[in-house]
Amino acid sequence: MAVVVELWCVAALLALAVLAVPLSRAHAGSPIVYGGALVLSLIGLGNAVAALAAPAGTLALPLGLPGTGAHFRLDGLSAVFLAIVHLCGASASLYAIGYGRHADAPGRVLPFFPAFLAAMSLVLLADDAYSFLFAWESMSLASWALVIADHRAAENRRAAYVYLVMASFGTFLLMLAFGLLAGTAGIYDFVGLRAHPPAALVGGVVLGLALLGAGSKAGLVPLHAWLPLAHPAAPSHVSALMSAGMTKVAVYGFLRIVFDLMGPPQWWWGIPVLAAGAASAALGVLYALMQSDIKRALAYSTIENIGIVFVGLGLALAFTANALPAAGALALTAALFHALNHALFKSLLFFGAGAVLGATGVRDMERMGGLIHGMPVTAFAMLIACAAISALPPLNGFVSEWLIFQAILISPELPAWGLKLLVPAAGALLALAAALAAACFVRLYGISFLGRPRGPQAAAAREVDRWQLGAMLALAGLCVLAGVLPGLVIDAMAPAVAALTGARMPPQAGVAWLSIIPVAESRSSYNGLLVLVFVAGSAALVAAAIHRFASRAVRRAPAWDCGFPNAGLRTQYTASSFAQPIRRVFGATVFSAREQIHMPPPGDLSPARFRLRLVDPAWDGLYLPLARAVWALSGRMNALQYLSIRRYLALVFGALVLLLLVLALWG
Amino acid sequence: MGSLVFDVAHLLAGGLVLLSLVMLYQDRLPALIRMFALQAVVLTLSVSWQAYAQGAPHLYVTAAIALAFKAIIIPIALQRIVVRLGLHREVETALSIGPTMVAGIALVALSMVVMLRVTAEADPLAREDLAFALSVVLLGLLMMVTRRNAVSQVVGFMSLENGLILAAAGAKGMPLVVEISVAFSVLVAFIVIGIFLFRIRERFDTVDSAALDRFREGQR
Amino acid sequence: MIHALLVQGLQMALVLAIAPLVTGFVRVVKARLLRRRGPPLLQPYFDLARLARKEAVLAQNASWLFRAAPYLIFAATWVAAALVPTFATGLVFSWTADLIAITALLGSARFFLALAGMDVGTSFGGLGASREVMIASLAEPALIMIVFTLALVAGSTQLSTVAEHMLSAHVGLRVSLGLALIGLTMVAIAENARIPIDNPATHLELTMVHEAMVLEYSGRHLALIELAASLKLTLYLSLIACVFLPWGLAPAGAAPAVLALGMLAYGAKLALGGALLGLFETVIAKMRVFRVPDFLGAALMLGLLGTLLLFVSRSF
Amino acid sequence: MTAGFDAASALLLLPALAAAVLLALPGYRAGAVVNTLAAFLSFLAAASLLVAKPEDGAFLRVDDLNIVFLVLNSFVGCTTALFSAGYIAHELEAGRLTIGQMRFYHAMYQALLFAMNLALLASSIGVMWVAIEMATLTTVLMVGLYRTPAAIEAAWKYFILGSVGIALALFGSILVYMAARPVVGEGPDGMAWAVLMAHAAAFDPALLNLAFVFLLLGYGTKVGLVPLHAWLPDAHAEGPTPISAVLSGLLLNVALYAVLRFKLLLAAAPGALAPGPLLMGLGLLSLLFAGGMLYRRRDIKRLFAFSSIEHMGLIAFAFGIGGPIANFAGLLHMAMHSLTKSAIFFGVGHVVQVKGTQALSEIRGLTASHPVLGWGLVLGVAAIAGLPPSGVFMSEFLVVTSTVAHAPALAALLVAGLLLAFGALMLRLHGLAFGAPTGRMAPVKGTQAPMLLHLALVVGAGLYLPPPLVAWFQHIARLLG
Repeated sequence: MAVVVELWCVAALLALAVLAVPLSRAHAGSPIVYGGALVLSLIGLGNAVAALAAPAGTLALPLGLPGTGAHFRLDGLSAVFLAIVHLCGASASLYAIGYGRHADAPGRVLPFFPAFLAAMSLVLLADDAYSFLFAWESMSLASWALVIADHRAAENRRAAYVYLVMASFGTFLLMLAFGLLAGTAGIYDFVGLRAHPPAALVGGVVLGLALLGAGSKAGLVPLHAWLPLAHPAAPSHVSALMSAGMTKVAVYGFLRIVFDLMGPPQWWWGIPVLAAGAASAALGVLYALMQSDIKRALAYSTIENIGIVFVGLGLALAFTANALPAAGALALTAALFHALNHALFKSLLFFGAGAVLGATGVRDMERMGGLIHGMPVTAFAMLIACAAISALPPLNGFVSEWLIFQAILISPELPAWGLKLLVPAAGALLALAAALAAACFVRLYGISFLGRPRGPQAAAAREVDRWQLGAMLALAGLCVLAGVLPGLVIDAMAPAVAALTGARMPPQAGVAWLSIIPVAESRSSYNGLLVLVFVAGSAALVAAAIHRFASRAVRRAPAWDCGFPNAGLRTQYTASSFAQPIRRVFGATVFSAREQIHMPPPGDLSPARFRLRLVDPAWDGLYLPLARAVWALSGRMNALQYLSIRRYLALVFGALVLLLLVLALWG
Repeated sequence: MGSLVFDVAHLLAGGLVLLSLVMLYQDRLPALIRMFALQAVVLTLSVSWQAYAQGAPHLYVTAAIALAFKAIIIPIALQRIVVRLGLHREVETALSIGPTMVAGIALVALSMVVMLRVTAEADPLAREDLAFALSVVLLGLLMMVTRRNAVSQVVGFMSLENGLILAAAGAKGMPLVVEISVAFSVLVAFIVIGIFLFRIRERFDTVDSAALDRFREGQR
Repeated sequence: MIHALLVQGLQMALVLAIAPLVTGFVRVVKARLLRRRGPPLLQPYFDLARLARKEAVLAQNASWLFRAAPYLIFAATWVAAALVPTFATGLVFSWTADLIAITALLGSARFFLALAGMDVGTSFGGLGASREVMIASLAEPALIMIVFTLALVAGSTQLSTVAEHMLSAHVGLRVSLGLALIGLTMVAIAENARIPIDNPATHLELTMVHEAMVLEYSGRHLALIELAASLKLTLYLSLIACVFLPWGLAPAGAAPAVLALGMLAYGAKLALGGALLGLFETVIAKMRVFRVPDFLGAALMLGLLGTLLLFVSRSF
Repeated sequence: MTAGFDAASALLLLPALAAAVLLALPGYRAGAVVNTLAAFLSFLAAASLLVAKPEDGAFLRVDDLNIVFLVLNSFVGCTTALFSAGYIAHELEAGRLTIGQMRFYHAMYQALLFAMNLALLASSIGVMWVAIEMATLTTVLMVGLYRTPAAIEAAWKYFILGSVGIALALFGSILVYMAARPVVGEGPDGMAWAVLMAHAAAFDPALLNLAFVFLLLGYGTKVGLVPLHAWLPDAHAEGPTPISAVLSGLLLNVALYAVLRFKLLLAAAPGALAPGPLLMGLGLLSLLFAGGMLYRRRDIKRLFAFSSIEHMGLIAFAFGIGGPIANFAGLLHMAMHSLTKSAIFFGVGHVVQVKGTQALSEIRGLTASHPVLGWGLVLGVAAIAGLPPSGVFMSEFLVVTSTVAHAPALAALLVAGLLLAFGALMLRLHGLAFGAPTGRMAPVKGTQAPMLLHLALVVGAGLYLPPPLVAWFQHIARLLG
């Protein structure tokens, strides 16, 4: 049975984690551990893909919560996410065989990497509340250990701390949600919970808790502020795994609770989900545009993509609640598809960032440039990833966004007014996010890979090893494949979608020319394969024609200097100057950007200084005030620990008198 | 048992409460210690009366302990400490006498109210005794809370303990009363020895327990 | 089938063939309005031929991306333009990409153009790319919202279906469509680097956007990019014509005579659009770059308003 | 006499005998060995209770409730003795203790075990009271062992507050007797658990209420519930670390056991007030207060002392909610807290000896300088903070979910408190365990096995609880109502 195979994979990964402790001292330890993780992830991947259309398999073990036991279940939804996670795991392992060789302290990474993979799989397999939260929190713990792997840098410690607290916050909220679902009877297994859906009001609260709990893990605005700290702090293959894999597990958690355990949705459930998703999509990418640290920019872009996924989920909820199951299936498929796509290209992007980091030693884009010369293959793979995440046809990112737009276009059929007004606004934000994402990745790619090197490290960068290139090229290939053959993916996800929404998209397998048709052919259709063929064909055609009939001569010359000779490297656009127009459009309102330019008076030869201050409003408006409040409160309370013995006795005395008074007045 | 038994017990217990209030009123240590010795004597009488009334000879042991230990040995020891540490001046109270007395009266009232809720099925003797004992306990605690001085806190604690012994002796047939009184004597002895042994005055310059807390090193 | 393929092929060839003509026509109109004689109508063809024959001069550190980009930009634009019905609906490959996909194809072209602008590492390239993505980041959502409006009216994002729906009598006059027309025109102006957003005839650093990005291109590469720009202009004019002036479009499987008629109508529509564009550009002044967001923000709001009106009114 | 009763007496005789021997034994090495051995034998005796459930004796009583505490206590007592052997040797080398003090220490250790076993085994509330007082006194002496001003001051504070608590508890016990006397008659029967429980329904409810107030405050002082907690941090910080481990791991439990006993009694009397809300209130207050206090700690042992207050609050809260799930969670949490907290104190003991300081700001990067110790501490703190894979996670899961079902608003407060404490513990942990190491780099002396053993048990419990243990806990949970 598939679920047994998956559990054996988990067990083997855990064994590998234990084994990694002694292995990390050995020279060959790193390839062995990553190689093992690669093989296990591939086995799991194959198993999950095979389980996509299979009936759900369950298994109960006498572990975990007494009385309930540990229940595991592998159904369509789990299989979709297992496939995504294993895909991320396999590619990260492959990449790390090369990348992990240069780790300073392998002992702090090797044991936790397989454990992290195992915990993620376990979340997806869990079929009772305790196992689910146990695995969920273990996942946080393992990834926390990876975030703090480079523990000597103070900012990493801070990132890890914020991350762990936020992870725990999310877990506690989910615990509350499960508590509400479990009710006084204390039903913890999902089978029982499914049989007892909560009352309407309780359901609303559970939805809120699940949205906050799973959303904080996924990085929804405004709880996202930990994510851009934590994801980049880890080693790059782990960053990829966190951004691409773990956020999907969070999405799965939301799906499992809200779509599966809570019975039929209420009409308004889509509203908060849609609003949070749209806000995350737009704000996430705007933040990403402002970052000059390449990994931070990627982390913020994760927030954007999670926002897109949640918009899809919100639409699916709204449709399903309002008796439009087919539309719900379309929205849910779009969300799942986007989750897959994001896993693919975000892994690839982090791998690329890791390769750059390994080759140059810098994460700051302002010190990169011209890497396309030294690292052509990496640059090629990154180009595909950047195009894919910018939702450009014929790559995969476009397909899922297109499907979500198609779902939005069905929404006038929704009866409720709130949704009617919200959905187009969400659509506009989504379109804005897509366009800004393109801007963001033009900037990211253009500044770091194109132009001239902005520093000696960038100039000396050399291509990375074969393992890393292999992982990157494989993912790039998958990005293209998912883009040109989306019908396969949609059909593969159909069983999972059907189980949650009660409907499915029209089968795509029989459509001529491998097109995809979300609703009906007269309404809309798209064919990635033909777009690719047409674009490639016409480009080839015109190239051939020009080379044949016109000129093919090439001459190298200095760049045109507009009459200003000796244009130094500093005259290039920088990451922050590239973002300046957009910063001026959105910055003042969204993150109170402040630019200070210190221009020396004429005749003064001192350099002009430019300083930019950006504030993440979630950090300044939510995290910091809370932290300050806790600190101030603890300061107040702390005074109570320095009283005299007499005062302590007075406390005891006071408590006694109070209780006696209660007895006297009550009794 | 006639009403005489009840009246005598009542009178003695009431005397204990009264003495507790008087102790609250004292603002000089030597006088406080003397009042405490007097309270111990009254306690001895009360316990002896209970021993007689209940026909429980072992309570005489408790009475003897109370007399020997609390009415004689401890007061003498405390007196010595006071003299040695030069404390026979005013008692430093945290709360001035007036409010303390008001609080004391309120506590007595509170203990009465609380006890009155207890159904009358319980032995009336025990019930009244308990009300007084509770008053003594609360007043003892009040003294510990309102005095800054370690010696007067010890006295407050012992007065509290007097209330306990009163209650234990009043509980007819209660086992282990003697053991408890012994245990408490040991406790009190520890406290007194503690003050003596660690020469808190020498080390901290004052027996004021607030000073102990001020002593702590860079915790803040 | 053969007929349909023929129409599709004809359409591809047609847009490619007339795109420089459209550009030239607008230039002539503008010159005449300024009482200049202006260049010959066919000047763009001569320019393209001349550029194509010249050798390409590459900056010393230009990468493979720089050389590949013109082909990709051209191909993406051409494919997009070929999918917009010009003289006939029912193009055989129209289901390959709907209106959203066409928008995204143009986005792909822009993506590579901006990257190419940054490849050489001069300040102009970065400047142009930076401004271009800023403009696009507003123009694209505006366009998507307009697409939403159209799709909601027609119940489809498939351009052929939209055009057929517009042709049918029961559409009538709708406020949303009016808003969409204005919005689409504004987006078209911005996307084609026309006045008041950008000036295709300037090389002044303060105002350049599109020209700054292609400053390093020469020879055949420049020719392709120029041709792609012309194609894009043609595409937008065709789009407006197809959606808002659908009269004369030959239906699927129409007889050659009807096709010819459609082609005539198409020519007339292009001429009208080009003339209006020339007129507009002549009477209006160029905007400061940082006024552009206001302009495009207005377009975005128009699109959103149009969509919202539809969402609300359809339930009545 | 059955074998079980022998085991129960052995639990008292062994430590008493050992205490006497240790007081006489001159060499400290032999003392440590005898101490460990005696503790181990006590553990075996306690474990034998599991196999052969004894009958009630005249003075001693082994029932389902105290058996848990006995086994747990004697186990932690045994491992702590093992840890203490290495710890004390180091203290002697460092010159912080003399041979004489050492002898005294070992004797007191066994005396403490004796007192605690007696408190748990006693069939009379009076004997239990005496035993708890004795346990308090012995720990007072141990806290002041170093004779530094701070140690003496901590002992003093502990002593005074503890004495008042004891007095209040005694008054409560007398009141219970008074309530029982009209029903069960005079004499020792009025203080025997079995008799009390059997007749509780007929007791005067008002008197029982009053008694519970005093007992809760009296024994609550020992449990360390806010606002009665003030002695606890200082006593943990200034005494020898094995005593900190014993205090947190054992003595608090014994006091809690007393509170639980009386809660049972009250629950059996229908007219009396429900003790649940009181326990929940104090528990929640402790949790929230300790959670806030954790942030400003500068001393590593005080930090974990406050964490003990927090967990005691959580346990009290769980028992306050009541019901089979919450009671089960409370028991489990108590066991897990004992194991984890003592493991943490073992680790802290090593850390303090290695670094020569208790100041948090001077301890950095332990995972880099002392991997086993550092990661052990990380695991321990993660476990106590309620992260999986530890049994604490399971008990917190059960407490939170069962609270939500009964009182959602309280659940929100509870979660806020837990999160508050979590944030503080993790804040300190990041400083302790990570970053560039500072201070002395001396290797760890003494065995780290007790710490690792405890941690292994805690992690194991999070994954798998043996069914007999579960059945047993569930049985007690039902008893607790």
